[in-house]
Amino acid sequence: MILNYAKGPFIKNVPTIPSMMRDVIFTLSVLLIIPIVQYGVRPLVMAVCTMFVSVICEIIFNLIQGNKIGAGDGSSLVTGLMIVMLMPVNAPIWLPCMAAVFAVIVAKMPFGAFGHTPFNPAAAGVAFAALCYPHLVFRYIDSSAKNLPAFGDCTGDIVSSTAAVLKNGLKPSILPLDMLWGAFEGPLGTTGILIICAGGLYLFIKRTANWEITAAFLAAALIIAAFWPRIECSMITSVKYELLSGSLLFCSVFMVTDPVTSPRTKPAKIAYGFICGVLVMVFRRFGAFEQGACFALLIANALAPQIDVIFSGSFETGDVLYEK
Amino acid sequence: MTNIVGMILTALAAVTVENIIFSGGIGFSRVLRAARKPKTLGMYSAFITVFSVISSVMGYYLNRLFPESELSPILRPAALAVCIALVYILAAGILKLSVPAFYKKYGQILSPAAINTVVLSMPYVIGNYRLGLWDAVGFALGTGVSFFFATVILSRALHQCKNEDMPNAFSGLPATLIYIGILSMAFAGFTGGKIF
Amino acid sequence: MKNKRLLIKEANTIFLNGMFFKNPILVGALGLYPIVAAGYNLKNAVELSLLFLFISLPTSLLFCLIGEMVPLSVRPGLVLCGCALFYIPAAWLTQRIIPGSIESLGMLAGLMICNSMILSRVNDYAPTHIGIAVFADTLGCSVGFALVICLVSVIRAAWLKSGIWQTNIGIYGTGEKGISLPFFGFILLGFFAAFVQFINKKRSTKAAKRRAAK
Amino acid sequence: MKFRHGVQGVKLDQQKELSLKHKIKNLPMADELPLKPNFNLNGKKDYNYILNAAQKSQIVDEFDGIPLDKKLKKLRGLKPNMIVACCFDEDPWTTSAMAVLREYTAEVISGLEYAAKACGIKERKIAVATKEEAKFIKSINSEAELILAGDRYPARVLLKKKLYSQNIKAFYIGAQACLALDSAVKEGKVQQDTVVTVAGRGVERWSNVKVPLGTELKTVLKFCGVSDKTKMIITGSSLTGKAVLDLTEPVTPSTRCIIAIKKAKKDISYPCIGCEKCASACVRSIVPWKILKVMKNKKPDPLMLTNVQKCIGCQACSVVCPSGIDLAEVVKKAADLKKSGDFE
Repeated sequence: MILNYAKGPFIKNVPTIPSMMRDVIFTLSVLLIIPIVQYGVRPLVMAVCTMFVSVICEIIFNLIQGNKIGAGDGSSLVTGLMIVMLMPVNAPIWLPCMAAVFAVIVAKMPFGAFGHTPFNPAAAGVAFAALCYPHLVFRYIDSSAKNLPAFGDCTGDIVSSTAAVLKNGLKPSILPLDMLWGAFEGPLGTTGILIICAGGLYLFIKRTANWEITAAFLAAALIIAAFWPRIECSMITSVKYELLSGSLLFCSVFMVTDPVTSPRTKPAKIAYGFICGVLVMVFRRFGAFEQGACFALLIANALAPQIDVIFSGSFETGDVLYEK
Repeated sequence: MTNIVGMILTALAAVTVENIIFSGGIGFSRVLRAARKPKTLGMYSAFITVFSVISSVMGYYLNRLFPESELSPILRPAALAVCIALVYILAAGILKLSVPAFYKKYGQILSPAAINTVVLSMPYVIGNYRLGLWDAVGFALGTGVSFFFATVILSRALHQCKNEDMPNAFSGLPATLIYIGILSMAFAGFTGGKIF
Repeated sequence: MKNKRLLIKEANTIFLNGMFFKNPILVGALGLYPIVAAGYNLKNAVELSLLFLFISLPTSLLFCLIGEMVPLSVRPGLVLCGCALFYIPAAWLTQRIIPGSIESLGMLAGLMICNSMILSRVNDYAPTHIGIAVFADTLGCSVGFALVICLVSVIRAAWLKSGIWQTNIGIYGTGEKGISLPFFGFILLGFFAAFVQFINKKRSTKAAKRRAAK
Repeated sequence: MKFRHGVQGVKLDQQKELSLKHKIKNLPMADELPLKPNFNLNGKKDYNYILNAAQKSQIVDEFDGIPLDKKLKKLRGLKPNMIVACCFDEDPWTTSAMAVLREYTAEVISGLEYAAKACGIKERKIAVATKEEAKFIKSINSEAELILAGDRYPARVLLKKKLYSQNIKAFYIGAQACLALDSAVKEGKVQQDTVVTVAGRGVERWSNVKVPLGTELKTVLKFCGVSDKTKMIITGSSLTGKAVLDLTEPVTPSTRCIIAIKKAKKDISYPCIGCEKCASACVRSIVPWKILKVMKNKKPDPLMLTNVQKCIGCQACSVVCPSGIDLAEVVKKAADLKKSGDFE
């Protein structure tokens, strides 16, 4: 018997970072099931390629930097998977891969990798793709299309998504209740409303994500959708369409709750969620694109340290604060 | 009344949708410098606002003064710059003589606040958007506010962009530039590419 | 004789510093606007580089002569006046070399007057240094500016695949192509700045080693 | 606008069932250990008698390692208004106090009564962890006056805080000290053994063992069937205890548990992700992540290190940190820095 020495504590409480990453990857993978059943193997190919590319980018950057390549924390896998979820299924495979390259090389590694990123890398990657190739990112194939090719271009009717219809000030033709099952046009992982809710519940119960941020985010979106509807309809209808269309719900569960880029104290988290929700709705109304969640999230990320400081009761624009 | 409402709306637009600092990338060398000295940050933004308002009003009349001609793109900027320079010298003189204590404290930020791309770009922006006088003032006020936001955000970001886990080459300014780039990208989502 | 050689060596160092090692754009974050906004095709880049040289050279030489006579509080105003004054011949000259350039640049050309790089060089550096140093520094900065803006614009133009030397397409390029937006300029500048910082760190460690060896 | 957390402490994964399943086993006395003779005391069982008995029997409180007679003497001066016997185990693996209470309920109660008499306190309570445990004890002995400590770590401090907020000045005594005091007063026995929990993946039979004081650790481990693949032996507590390298170390009253671990601890740590879990775990209102941030500066500002001197080293923050940062160590360093006054 050879005994080792170590310092206490000798036990570890869950969640740990690897377990959190596992949870998120697991819930995101569950979201892939509906698209795979619906469209064939293409979503899976996209996800695998993007995750592979993001991991490779991280490794290359580490090599250049001269760091040891450890087991990794899996955060780049999460980033890659999230990017795929926000892309249409008929996007060319290189598009999510490019977004992942941007996310890892520009938004993540220069700031010191996981734990130091000031912006959510996935949001940055998707925003970049949306700005550079808006005609590819916001182009959705008809949801009745079956057996899409795994790699090649998709041929099929191009229809406008519910979010785009709303953006144009029209009422979508699909019923809100039908939207729950995810059979409508939109980014790949964001249409399975029920699965997103279940996944969110799972993450909240496992304490991997904070429910406060999500709640505040949805509350803000709900209030704005109810009182300042974009389309001519009743309050409830507007709320249903606004919350269920586009990437809003997905972002509220998976992206806004990212602990690295959100503020730390509880009241600050609530304020952050609220501000983020308001920004998303502002982007939906005044922005150039049908989906503004990623852009709104980036701005909210930049505000997060400021919100934290305001709520810790030490807001001052003096030297003392900034030197710390 | 409608003028005032229009002015406020234009100011709001200048902070969000038509943010020339973030989505236009104008004046970031000044924003960075202001962010490094958080103590004078508020006054810096106030100066910027005042000078922007002066410049936009001046630009409004100057735009009418110079008719479109072959020489106007050469002469108009020069005339504008000279006017701004005169305004600055006037302001510095008045402040120095009337409130010397104030001038001693904030004198060194007066010149960068008066003479910079943000202030000088006002007449062009107004010309591009074809704003009326009130809207021009509103736009200048909004730009001052967004300058303040930009400096406050960046003053925090400067610390985030310097930690021991990040690659040596990126620590400090390079990371800050990337930070600004990503933030600017977020604001570009408002306009979708078309700025003017 | 020896003095002269030393002077040339010094001037050479100043030039190299301005061009690369202490590039005001990449190390001091000065004058970012023209690069991020206009650096999306080579034509813009060359025009702005010329304009930069034509404005900064006479202005800094002028203020090298008279700078110290002007009180500090008035000097920035006079510098701006000087820049505005020299902008007129500079713009005319650029227009001559590349016809139609100033019109197509629009506000970008006009805003070169208050480029913070020119202003800070003229305001702070020129009055306190001798003529040859100021000359070398201005030349170095101009070359550095040209280098950075050309590199940025070549990368963006290559990505856009629409020809390196094309006519202007609005102040910020086209809306369809996100690469021509300012944000991408900032990101590219960030990576360039990282490269310069990397080289500088390497140099300083080497110098420290050499000193230790002695 | 400072926000106070409602719930403090950590809920740990409990591993108690296995060792509580069996009764306390007796480990035979090793031959080389001297048998301590009984003592005789005469007179009424009053304050002096109990104190003398405590002194003669050399009882040591298992929670803090202080001799019981000194503790009782000090107490008489302080005049608290409640005495609490700690019959719960904060540590998720240890069950020695619970097992003692379950098996010797009457003795613990009477020992507590003697202790209360010794320092003139009327109110006495037995603290147990959960409601289920309280029910179980009530079913054994309905006379026991119970109080709940909760199952969040560190339970002792949380109980203290709870009582303090009710304006009760309480005093705490270990379950095994109560038991030993009872047998000392009644039979004049010297404290000769202590109940130790042996647990962990490295042993076959998880159990509570009554071990003679001074027995070597390896004897106890052998008794419970230790595996050869054991990588680490921990005594005291799985949170604040220490790893043992020398198995000839004797068992003392404050040993309380011996844990054999098969997997060596991996020291992987990630950067702080700002989850605030450490702040809500801390019972002393320290905000460890803030301390970490300040301590990462080249010149930490002592004014920013709030409350660090109050740290009791319970390790709750380190346990709960998902990034695996040793926050307790950081706080300790910060406290040392603040104490040393090594700053301008």
